[in-house]
Amino acid sequence: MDSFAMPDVIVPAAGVEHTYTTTGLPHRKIGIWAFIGSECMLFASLISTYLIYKGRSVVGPFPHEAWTDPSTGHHFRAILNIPVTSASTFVLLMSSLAMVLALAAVENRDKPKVTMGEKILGSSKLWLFMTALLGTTFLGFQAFEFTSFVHEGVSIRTNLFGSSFFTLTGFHGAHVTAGVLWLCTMLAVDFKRGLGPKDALNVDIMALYWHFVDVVWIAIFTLVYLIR
Amino acid sequence: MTSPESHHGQTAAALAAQGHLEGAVHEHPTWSTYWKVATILTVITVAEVWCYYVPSFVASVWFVPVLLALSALKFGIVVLFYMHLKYDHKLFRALFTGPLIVAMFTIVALLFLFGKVAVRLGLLS
Amino acid sequence: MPFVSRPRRRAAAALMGAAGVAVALGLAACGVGDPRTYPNTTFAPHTEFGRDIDDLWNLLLYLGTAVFIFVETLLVITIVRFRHRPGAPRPKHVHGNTTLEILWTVIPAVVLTIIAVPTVRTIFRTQARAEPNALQVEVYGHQWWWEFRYPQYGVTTASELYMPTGRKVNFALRTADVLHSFWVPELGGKRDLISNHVNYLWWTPADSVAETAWNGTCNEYCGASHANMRFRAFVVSPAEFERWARHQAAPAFFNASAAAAPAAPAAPPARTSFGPAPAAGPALVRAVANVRGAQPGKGTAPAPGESPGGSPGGPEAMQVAAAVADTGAVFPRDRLPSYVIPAVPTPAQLKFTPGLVGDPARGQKIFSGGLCIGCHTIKGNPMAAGVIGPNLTHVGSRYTIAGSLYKNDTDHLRLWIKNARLMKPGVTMPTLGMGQVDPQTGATVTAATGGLTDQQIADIVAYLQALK
Amino acid sequence: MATLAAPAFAAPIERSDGGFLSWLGTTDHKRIGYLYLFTATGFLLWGGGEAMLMRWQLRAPNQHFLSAEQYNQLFTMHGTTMIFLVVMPLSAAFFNLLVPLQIGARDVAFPRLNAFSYWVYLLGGLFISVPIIFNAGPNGGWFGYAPLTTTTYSPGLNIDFWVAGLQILGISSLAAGFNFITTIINMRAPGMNLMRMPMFTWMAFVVQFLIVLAFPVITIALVFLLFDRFFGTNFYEIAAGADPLLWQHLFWIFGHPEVYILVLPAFGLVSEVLPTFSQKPLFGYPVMVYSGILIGFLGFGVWAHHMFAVGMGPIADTVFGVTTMLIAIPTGVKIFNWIFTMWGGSVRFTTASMFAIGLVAMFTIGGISGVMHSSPPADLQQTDTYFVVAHFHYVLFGGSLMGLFAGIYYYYPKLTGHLLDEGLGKWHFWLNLIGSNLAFFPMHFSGLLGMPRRIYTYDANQGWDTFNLLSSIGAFIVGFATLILVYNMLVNRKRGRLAGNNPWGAGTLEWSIPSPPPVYNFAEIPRVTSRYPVWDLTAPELTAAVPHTLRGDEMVTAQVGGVSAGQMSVPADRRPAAAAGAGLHAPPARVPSAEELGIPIPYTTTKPFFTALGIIVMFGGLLLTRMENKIPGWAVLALGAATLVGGLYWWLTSPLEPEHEHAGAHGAAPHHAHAH
Repeated sequence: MDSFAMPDVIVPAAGVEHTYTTTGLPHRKIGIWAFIGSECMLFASLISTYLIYKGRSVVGPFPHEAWTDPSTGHHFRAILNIPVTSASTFVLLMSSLAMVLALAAVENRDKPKVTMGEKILGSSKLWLFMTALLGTTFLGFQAFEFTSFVHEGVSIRTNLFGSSFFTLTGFHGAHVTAGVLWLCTMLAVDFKRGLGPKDALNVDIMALYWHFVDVVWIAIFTLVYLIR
Repeated sequence: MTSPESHHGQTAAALAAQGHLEGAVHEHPTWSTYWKVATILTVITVAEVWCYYVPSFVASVWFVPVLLALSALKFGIVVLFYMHLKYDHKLFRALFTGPLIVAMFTIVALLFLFGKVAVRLGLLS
Repeated sequence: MPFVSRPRRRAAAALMGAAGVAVALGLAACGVGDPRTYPNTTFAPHTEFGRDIDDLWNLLLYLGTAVFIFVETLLVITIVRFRHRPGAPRPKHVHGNTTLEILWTVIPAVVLTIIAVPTVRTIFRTQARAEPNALQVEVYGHQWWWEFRYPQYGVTTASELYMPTGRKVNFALRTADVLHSFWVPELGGKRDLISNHVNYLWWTPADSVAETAWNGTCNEYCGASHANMRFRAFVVSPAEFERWARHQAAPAFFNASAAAAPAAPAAPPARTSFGPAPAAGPALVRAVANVRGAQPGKGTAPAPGESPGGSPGGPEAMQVAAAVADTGAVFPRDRLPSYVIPAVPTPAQLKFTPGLVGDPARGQKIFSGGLCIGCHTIKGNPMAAGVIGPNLTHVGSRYTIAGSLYKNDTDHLRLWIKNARLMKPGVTMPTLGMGQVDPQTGATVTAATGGLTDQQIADIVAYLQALK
Repeated sequence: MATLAAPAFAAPIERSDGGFLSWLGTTDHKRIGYLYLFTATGFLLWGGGEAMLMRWQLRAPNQHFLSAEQYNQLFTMHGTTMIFLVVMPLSAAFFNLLVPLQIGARDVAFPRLNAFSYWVYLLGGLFISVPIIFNAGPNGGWFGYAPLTTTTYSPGLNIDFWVAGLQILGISSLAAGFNFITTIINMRAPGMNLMRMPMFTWMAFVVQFLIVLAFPVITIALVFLLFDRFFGTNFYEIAAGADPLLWQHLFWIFGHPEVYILVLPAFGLVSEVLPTFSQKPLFGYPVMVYSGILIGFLGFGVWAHHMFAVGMGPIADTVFGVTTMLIAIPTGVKIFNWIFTMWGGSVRFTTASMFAIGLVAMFTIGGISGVMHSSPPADLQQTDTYFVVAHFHYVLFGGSLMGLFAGIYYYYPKLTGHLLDEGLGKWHFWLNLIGSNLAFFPMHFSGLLGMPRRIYTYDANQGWDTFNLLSSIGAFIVGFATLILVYNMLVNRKRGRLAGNNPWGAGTLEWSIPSPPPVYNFAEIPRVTSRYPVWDLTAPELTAAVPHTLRGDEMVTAQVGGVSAGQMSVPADRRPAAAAGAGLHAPPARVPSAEELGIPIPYTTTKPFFTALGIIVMFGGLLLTRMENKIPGWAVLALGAATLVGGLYWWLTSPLEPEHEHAGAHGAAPHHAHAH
């Protein structure tokens, strides 16, 4: 304490150093959750638009009803392919399972693994790979769906259904694509130097993004595909 | 300067004193939880698709509410277990549910507004 | 002590300023309801719709003024009374006062409730369904002019809206292109015209306002000439309205029996129907052309009053039409308020050969054989059935042209046809004067592109003006 | 008691170090705030110039100074510029400058993302502003209503610049939003509870949530328009059955929260300025916090009040009318709390406080006219007339801008170390106050007397001439006043009187450190004991009633990295009352550098700049695809994408700052935000 009667500055906090965070939580995890919250509004806008325009297209083809073009007499069947999409939905759900297993494996890398089951479950490379593979499979389904729709006569320009459907599912597909690229980068790092508990945050953030993309698809699958 | 360990310890102590770590308990679900969740998700998905293929159910008033409820259930399960919101810091729950509520409200309001237009025109014309 | 006086002077200046604003406000407020000074005022409503809004407005204005005076006075008192004085002790640190804070949450809530209740009642009253026997007016917004159709009378007109007093008018509002908004400030609130929607609006012009005219505007930004999308609203007595409507419903001919009108209305529609014309488009033009080809010989101009064909009013209407061609079944010119007469100057560089005299018969020929009929309809000239531009039947009976931008007189009409795009930015109406430069394309008009000489334009104008 | 942030009267750090590249690569929140401040001021002159041209045209009826097309581009760009390039970035300047200082942090959570936000803003701002010089500026209004903005009715590049430009600017705002949310949640110094945060930081916090929730909606609306214009989709294609109200709803779901995005930061600044110049804490702090949150939340439930004339039906009109009225309650609470902050205080009339008082007075008028059109039937006579123009200029000029001006006069010394000239400031204030009222008050009359908005000309004999002439005179007075401000800022940037740490005798944390703050802000992270920690020190007897923990309950460690950080000194004349407005020429004292204190400082890096550049080049390429020959367009687009991806890669794979001296702590604390 020096001689001045009135201290000039705020008392520093004891022992608080440069890496201090208020909540004890990492910045980036707060950032990704804020981002996910923001994405909720993005997909809310897309989904609302699809639902608002549902049934407003002046020409077919339509998602759930067959349609005959009055000018050409050409018959279009209902466009949406529920069996294929159910399969792709299942694939995306399973990719989320693979993702949580990958995260668990990264977090528990240093734990001893004895049994074969433990070794399999504890392999972050396997589960990251599986996640990326399932994500890619989902994208494959979507590519198949898009090309077959275009083949059947619905493109993004055809009618309101086409525009809103392709834009909504396309935005989702773009998110999945970004996720797959992220997964591949992470997998490359895993192969290069191995991912461990200190990387858990990075994998956790990626996983949050991936699961969010999954829950968006859960909403899309019901609202777009199943509800007629 | 003190060692990193003691620094960390001090910081944590200071934080704990302020109650900052409240709710930050980090107990993770186990592998078996993950598998169980996956099974439940699959079952719900199968149920949803099954609903779609039962014409009498599609025609009933329950079709849309049941599908919405099932998908909300799936949504919730993934968010709570796979995204760890059930176990994670309450801050994350707030960061997600706040925007989600605004988003849901916006969707509902928009659907009301666009549905309402048709009804009103019917009344007036 | 100068240090003390400075803030006091400033506070005094602030008070003076506030007082000045208040006085100016008061002075201005006295006159705003006077339509002679402020012809588009919203403070002197002439319909029940306008009065409903005005009642709400008065409530809002009184409450708003009270709040304004209260808050600003409180603010001025505070900064004067609690200004810094040298040597004064530091103020006490007060952090809040729960009672006060509850008070200024509850009092505004009460004030807002006082506003909300009549608001909601007015919403439901003014948006109720219109009476079925109301006068139906279909309003179509176009870039940048207004089309008015009276389906009960078979009338289609442009830029000039006629309404009888004492009868409910139900507007069905549609747009042919982008969004517009329909507004006559003296009559009531506005309503937007939305593509793929039909909007409704109704009001009843009060009995007390017979024979006057107001301005209407487009209030939704709709592109280049949004500012030039105006119209006139005439309110007349029910009898005058009937006369006007029957006159407008009748086919229009110019009163020149000597002229060999090439196209008599040989096959007028049995019932003058103004159905969904926009959809007909070019097909209708072709159909009319075929009619002419099939009946080349019938070229006798009908004498006034003898015009064949039907209109909703039948023969009686024809007589009326004949009569009013001269007497004018339109709003009397001498009673036009000055504010409805456009004062918009024409572009300085646009000149017209002086001294030309137009021949309506020649004008009709040029009109019927030129580009005009691709866009304009004239009931009574079967050649002219275009639906892109305003319906020109009885165009001679209107006071304004070009979305009420210019006076409908010889000079303006001639210049308009010569180079419309110079007179009103962005319009579809092409530049037609020979040698004129089209300001949109930069191209010079030649004979090959359908250019017209000044004499030809004068003839067309004579023809149009004859369509009383 | 030994540890000190810095001496009280450090000489300002002159920003001559480093030159151009140091600015291009800066990640220092204060420097980025500085860039935001001057860029936005430049755009203020630009957008103000657009207003002057319009007011010259409208000074009298039937003028032809401007063509319809020129006027339409001007009013579109005036709105777009003032909203996206002036008020939001001026707010962002204060977020950048103040949020870390007010919460006791050394920087924002993601310094490079912060630089990225600024560069996207600057380049996107140029992208959207420059075309008007070539008569190719956006001309669909800032609201861009479809179908006017579709290629059917607007085939030119004008709207393309607007759509692409707003997308670009949205990226900037969103990135900043995530950044500041994280910063405010996670970088508050110990003791800085949420209910101790300065009101500006609180309002910034609310605004960031509004940004991250509102901007995705406009992004999607713009994506639809972009797809319609470039890829032939049908979202706003009338012939395909599209509904133009879709655009309007999506736009206003964004647009109304945007209004609060524009005004809440100004509210925050005023809530800082008024307590300081009243020498009294903010009245009813908790209520001010809750009302801010409530305004933000309700802001998402009132959007359709912009659409009462579209025919939504009585039920929707009622719901949105009533929610709009509700929002007036928290707003009124703020007004009264400001007045009662001054009540019983000792109000000093500096330029900053005069602007703050001006906001209270002017925003009240805007608020009252706002209630007037919350009533849907009444709004039918008001919407799309000059009455609405008057209303939102009272809100955005009398509200946002006057608050931001107050902030500039108040915080300029903190940013630069030099005070702005008070004499010029008062000229600015009075001319601004008189001019803005002369410009905007008559608009109430011209509107209610029937004058529509967005018209480039009007006819004579309509009863509007006098009001328009007054508005034009007022507008030019405001323009002149703004030039005084800019002159003041430029001249006193380095030559103004020295400010010292705390020239105004303020109570919040940012005033405890030198002006301008050293690059690390706080030599040691402070421990916060109350809402007005500086007042706790300077006038403890007065702050006794402030909820705060007592000083001295904390262990005080000694040295900062073994370096003596300077001396404490509290000269007698530093008491706030005496120091008011008096530039204090302090003896130069040395501020220790970050290296001396062992504080890691983020590297200077141009990667965010190049990443931002990639985005602009991509959109430029997209616009080029409208040419006959599509190859150059796609080539430029690919080039931009490559720059973006490359910039991002190098950005994400390079470290933010030198390894901390306690590198070992990173492994132990994996939550340290190392990347970004």
